[in-house]
Amino acid sequence: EDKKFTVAYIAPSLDIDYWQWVAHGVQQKAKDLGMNYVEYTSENSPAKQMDNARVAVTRGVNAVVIGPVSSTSTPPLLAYLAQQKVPVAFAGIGPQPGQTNYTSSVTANNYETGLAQGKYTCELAKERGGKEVGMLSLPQDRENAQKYLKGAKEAFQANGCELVQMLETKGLTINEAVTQANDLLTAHPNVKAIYGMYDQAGSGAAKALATRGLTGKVGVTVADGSPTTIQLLKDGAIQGIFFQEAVGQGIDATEQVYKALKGEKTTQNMALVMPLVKAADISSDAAKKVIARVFPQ
Amino acid sequence: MLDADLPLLSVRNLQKSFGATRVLRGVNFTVRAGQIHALLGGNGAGKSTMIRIMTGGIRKDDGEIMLGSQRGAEPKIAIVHQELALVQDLSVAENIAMVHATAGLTIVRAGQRAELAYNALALLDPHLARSALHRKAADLSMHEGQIVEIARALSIGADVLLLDEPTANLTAGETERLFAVLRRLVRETGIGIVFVSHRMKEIRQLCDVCTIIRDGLTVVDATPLDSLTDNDIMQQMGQPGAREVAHSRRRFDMAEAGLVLKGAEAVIPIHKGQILGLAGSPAGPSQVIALLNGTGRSSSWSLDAKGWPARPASPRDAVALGIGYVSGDRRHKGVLAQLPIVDNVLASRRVREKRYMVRASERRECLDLVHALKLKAGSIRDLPSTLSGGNQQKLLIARWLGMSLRLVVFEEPTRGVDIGTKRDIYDLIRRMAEEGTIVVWWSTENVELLELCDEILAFDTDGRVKGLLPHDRFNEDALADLTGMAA
Amino acid sequence: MTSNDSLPPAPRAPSILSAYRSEMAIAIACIALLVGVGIFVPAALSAGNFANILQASAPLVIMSLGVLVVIITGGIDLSVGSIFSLTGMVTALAMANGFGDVSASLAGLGVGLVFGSINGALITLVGLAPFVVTLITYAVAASLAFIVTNGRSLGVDSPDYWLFNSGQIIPGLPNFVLFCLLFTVALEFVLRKVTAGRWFYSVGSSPMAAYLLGIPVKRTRFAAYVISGTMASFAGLLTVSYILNAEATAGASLMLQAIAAVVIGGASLSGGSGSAVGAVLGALMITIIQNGVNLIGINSFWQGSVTGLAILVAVLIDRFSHR
Amino acid sequence: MTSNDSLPPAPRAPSILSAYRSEMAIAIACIALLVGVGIFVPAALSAGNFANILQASAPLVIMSLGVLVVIITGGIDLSVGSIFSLTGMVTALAMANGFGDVSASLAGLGVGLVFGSINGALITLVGLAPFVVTLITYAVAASLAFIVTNGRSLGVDSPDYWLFNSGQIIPGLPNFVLFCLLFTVALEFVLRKVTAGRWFYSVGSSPMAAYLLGIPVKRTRFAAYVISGTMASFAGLLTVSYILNAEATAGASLMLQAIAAVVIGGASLSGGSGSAVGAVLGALMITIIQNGVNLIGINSFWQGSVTGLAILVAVLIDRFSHR
Ligand SMILES: Nc1ncnc2c1ncn2[C@@H]1O[C@H](COP(=O)(O)OP(=O)(O)OP(=O)(O)O)[C@@H](O)[C@H]1O
Ligand SMILES: Nc1ncnc2c1ncn2[C@@H]1O[C@H](COP(=O)(O)OP(=O)(O)OP(=O)(O)O)[C@@H](O)[C@H]1O
Ligand SMILES: [Mg+2]
Ligand SMILES: [Mg+2]
Repeated sequence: EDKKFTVAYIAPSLDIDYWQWVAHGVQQKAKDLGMNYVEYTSENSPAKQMDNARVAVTRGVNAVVIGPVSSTSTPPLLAYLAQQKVPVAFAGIGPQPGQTNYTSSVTANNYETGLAQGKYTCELAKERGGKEVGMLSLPQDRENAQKYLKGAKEAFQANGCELVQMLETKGLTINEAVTQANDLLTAHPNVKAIYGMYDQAGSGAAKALATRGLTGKVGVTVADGSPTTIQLLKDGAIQGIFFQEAVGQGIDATEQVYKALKGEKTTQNMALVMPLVKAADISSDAAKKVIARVFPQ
Repeated sequence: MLDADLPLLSVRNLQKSFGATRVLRGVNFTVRAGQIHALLGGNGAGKSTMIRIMTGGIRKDDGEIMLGSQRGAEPKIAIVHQELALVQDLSVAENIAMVHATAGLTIVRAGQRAELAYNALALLDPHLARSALHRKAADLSMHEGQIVEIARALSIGADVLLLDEPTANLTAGETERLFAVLRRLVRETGIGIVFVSHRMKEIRQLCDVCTIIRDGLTVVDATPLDSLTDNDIMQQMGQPGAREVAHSRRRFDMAEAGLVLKGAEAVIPIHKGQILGLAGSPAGPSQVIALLNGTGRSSSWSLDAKGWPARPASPRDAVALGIGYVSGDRRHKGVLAQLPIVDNVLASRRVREKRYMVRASERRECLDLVHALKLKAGSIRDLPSTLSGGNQQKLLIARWLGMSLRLVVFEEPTRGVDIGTKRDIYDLIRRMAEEGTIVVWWSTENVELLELCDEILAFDTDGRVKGLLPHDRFNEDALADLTGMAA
Repeated sequence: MTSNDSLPPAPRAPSILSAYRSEMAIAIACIALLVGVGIFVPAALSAGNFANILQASAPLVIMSLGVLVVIITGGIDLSVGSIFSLTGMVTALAMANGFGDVSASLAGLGVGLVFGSINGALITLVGLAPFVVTLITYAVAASLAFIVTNGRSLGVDSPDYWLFNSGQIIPGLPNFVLFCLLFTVALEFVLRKVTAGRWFYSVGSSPMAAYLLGIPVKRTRFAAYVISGTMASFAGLLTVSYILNAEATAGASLMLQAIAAVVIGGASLSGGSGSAVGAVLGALMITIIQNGVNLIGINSFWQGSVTGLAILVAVLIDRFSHR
Repeated sequence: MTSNDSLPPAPRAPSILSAYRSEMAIAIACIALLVGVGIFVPAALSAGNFANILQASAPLVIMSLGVLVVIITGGIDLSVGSIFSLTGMVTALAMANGFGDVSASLAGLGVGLVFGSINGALITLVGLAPFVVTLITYAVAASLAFIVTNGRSLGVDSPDYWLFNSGQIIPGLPNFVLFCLLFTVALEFVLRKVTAGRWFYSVGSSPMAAYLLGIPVKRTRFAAYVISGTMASFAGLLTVSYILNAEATAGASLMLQAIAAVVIGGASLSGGSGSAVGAVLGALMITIIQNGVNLIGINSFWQGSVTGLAILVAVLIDRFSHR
């Protein structure tokens, strides 16, 4: 090769670690493949996202990996990148249904995960002698949050649990989640399990339970996974983590655009399942392999 | 007692420029113990600038400031600024006590503070001392604020008192009381006082010597006032001398329909082209003014005139009816501080004449007005804050010149204006009247009213109407008696 | 003595150039920034990148013009970002419910009109502080942006709606540029040459003096908030037409940027000063900085610092060039 | 003029009760809100929920007190949220690098001290507008919070660090409550009874007059920003000690809340007024509203609207009770 390819990663925001881990995956893989790497942030604004894509093209990047602000924000972006003949892969959040002019979409299967996590949360509640569950949710303006919720609700219903309260965060911080978990437990003292839809929600719920002496007496499940929640899982403050492979999504998406640049065959839709890891299994080799694809070690 | 010749504070060859404007070009000035020293000069001569340099308020460009004191140490200096320096959100007591606590980490004792403030105020105005200690400064009228400020300066126990137009906001009675206090202070403690004023009568009443600055230089240096005639002084200030021929009294047309001012105690017909003076402390006149300028929705006065409502509902209504208004409180009620001179001058025209667009001809219009008033400014794009007080005042009057107005309300329009300018303003007011505009004019300077008005409506200190003086009964003592301001 | 020889020199009438001195300084700073970036990334000076910058700045330019008017009156408008977002949601929702492009856009503009009027009414009629009132409408409009679609982002299906932003009423000149030019020229004209425009400054400078001069203080301030809200809505429409998508969080970062643009443009937050040209240049400068940061490929974490420091340099230059 | 022996003594100062009238109104509104929520969710009036509210409000209370000082001087501090975040990151990072609890906390407090000093210096020495300066430091500090740990959140391993927030120096009184009480009482005392405290009001009310009176205007304003920054840092420490975890975005939502708290507490953004007790009550009211919204289970999309409208009601009541 005479010329090095450049891949750009466009993150929706810097609010949560998750997108930084995806970035890490993209960067890692780009290095392995001998590509240059640049990154942009859209600050949750679709206009900024579009501007980022245009700047990337101006700068001469060859491929784009993107976590879009929302699925619906993608059509003009895809049209533009297609016109510029830049291969694009999604990581974390996919394109709007019906779109086809992209290379690949690597996402978690949020609906299936919602089902599984709902089922497991309900089990935890029943083990603890109740059927009321609470939820600390991502903002419901996000597609993935809506899918998680849909799956979880179906699972609760199917398994005989009652979702007595769902609180959405705005700031995605542990501090906010602690306050919400406290409020949830005050309003609904009979809640026996809490479904945390994002990593900080799990940490927050565990913290609130610890200060009330309820650790283990109220079950906690969490999606995403991080060093913090893994520690909490080991300590028994959380009963299960549904790992979302942030780094893995970055790696896979980068691999797909690289293949497209090389003219190799690509896979358009990759919906990754989110494996559940319980406290007992956290030190297993299988779990370690999963975690390696979750956050940078 | 004191060494009467001891220089307490002096400046040599003081220089100061603002941008390209050289304000002070080498001023000399000395304050001595036991002296009341008049500092004179036209508007913009640099008096306030010099005073503020002496107290460290602004930096000098060049020159020397020398301090001496009969007590050996640096003299304590107290200053009354031309523009009121009261902290609006604090109480009167606190405003006075503030200057006594110079260390930040001292604890405020409310009782002590009130006592201090009370004693300071009682010296000048026992009534105010009893009623106003806990009022916010923002709620004070301008002349109450002025008294508080003077009281504060006196309470410091300074060796040098710098009073920059302290009487501009005072009534004759209040001025009398202030002078008595100042004379006693000088006699008993031997301090030095610098007094700035544009009122010749007051200067002669109070001061021993005078210094005159003009074009940034000292032209008269600490000369006894007795050795100078009024004409000498004005000449040195570069002001036109008093006119030999008093304006012949113009007669206004008694037949021409004007309007009728109706109050609880009096019904006063005013004729077209008449100048009606309002005399007395603010309580009474302010009611009439509020009625006329549209801010007195609950004023006890009302109007009776063909085609006019009983009360203009708002200033806009008043302007639409053809009522102009000029206040001496230029900072709050007058200038548009951040707009250039041209907008300041034309704002009223645009409203009154419903000009929807800013016309190119307005620049010419503004230049003419500014020129006609001999307004001292660099450019019509300058901001009013760069003008001296008197020039700002002219700006406000310029707003209403040459417009078809039915009535103009002047609220102490010559406050802080130098003698020459004052004459210009009198002329302007006369000319407005001659063109048929009714002039209602409140002044605390009775001499001024007597010189200019056709009739004077006098109020006592509680705001009650004391009577209407027709021109043929004009007499200084009678007016002083009526307004309760007899010396 | 004759009084005439003591006449002061006649004040000068100023030149237009001197009136725009500080705007020129910002323009030069913008060019310097662009050239500086161009040294690292030559593509920064390409026509394509100029197009990027114009497109990226258009909503901010228009929003800043509205905010400028409020700031001239001595007020502040924190609600513009939320109005921007809500406008997009309402417009997209209206389209999704079968409204045509025009009627849906008018519904969107209605958001700014209504919220601007609420701001104006609470500030002038009730007498509440602008910061408080617009903080409240900021929160309410932001929350409504989620409520109207239950938090979902909405795509715009109408095939021609992009023409509003990128079509060319004047051939060769994309509409978004046309709108920016139009609004800037119109506002600059109003602010300088229309009596009511001068009232904004009067009210911001000395409300009491303005009131006594017969200037309709309340109406003027009211108008400022309505203009600000409506411009924010227009900016929102422009973005929807560009992205063909509406997002509840779309405008979140714009409010502080718009205020910063106005301030960089030379307006004082205490009111009474500022110009449309200045505000536009301020908005352009912010966009150029962000564009440069992206082009050079500065790590996202550093972007806030770089933007912040660039604004600091801009205001410092302005500060010292005025001394 | 004769002596004043015959004059009656000076009038007495207004009573303390009347001085705290508007604070009482807010306190009553807080209680009314709590009781209102209690009708729907009886648990709202439980001791446990009061503990929730106190714990949730503690950082906001402390941050609001700092912001209050700045607002009294007629300024504004937009940087407090970012300082809060950065403090947490620096403290946790210091601990991760082997610093002890105390030295790491001091390093964290240093963030507020340094940024407060930068704010103060740029505002007083250079003469830039507070809004602009603190907007810049807001951006820079927020960006640094990501940079210091390369965007990672950090846990705190030190086993005793929670004692700082939840330990009990005075048995039965958790430290976070103690700190809130201490700061409130101390600040209220300084603001009312110490000369320098009165300077804050003087500078905010009439800066020119304050200057002419010989009040050290610059030093006073400088001090206000240092206090504000340091209090924000302290609030950040308190949160880290509670959560035992530091995140770069932890304080993002706090800045507007703190300003809202101060305003609800009766301070005017044009300076010269406000009290520590009022600001604390304002912070409590915001927390109580959020707590109520959560307890009742109102959809979080509505939270902004509900909070906004509650603030509106608070300021309206304040407005009309003052007429
Ligand atoms: N901050 C400033 N910037 C520019 N020019 C100024 C400033 N302050 C004062 N000047 C100018 O300095 C000159 C002297 O002003 P100063 O206020 O000292 O006059 P003064 O003698 O006190 O007049 P007056 O009798 O009207 O009070 C005036 O021409 C004024 O325009
Ligand atoms: N009596 C008064 N004295 C001083 N200031 C006042 C007075 N009345 C009103 N104001 C101030 O002037 C402002 C304008 O008041 P006004 O009612 O004249 O507004 P307006 O613009 O004429 O209203 P509109 O356009 O609805 O007729 C008010 O916001 C208030 O702050
Ligand atoms: Mg003067
Ligand atoms: Mg009106």
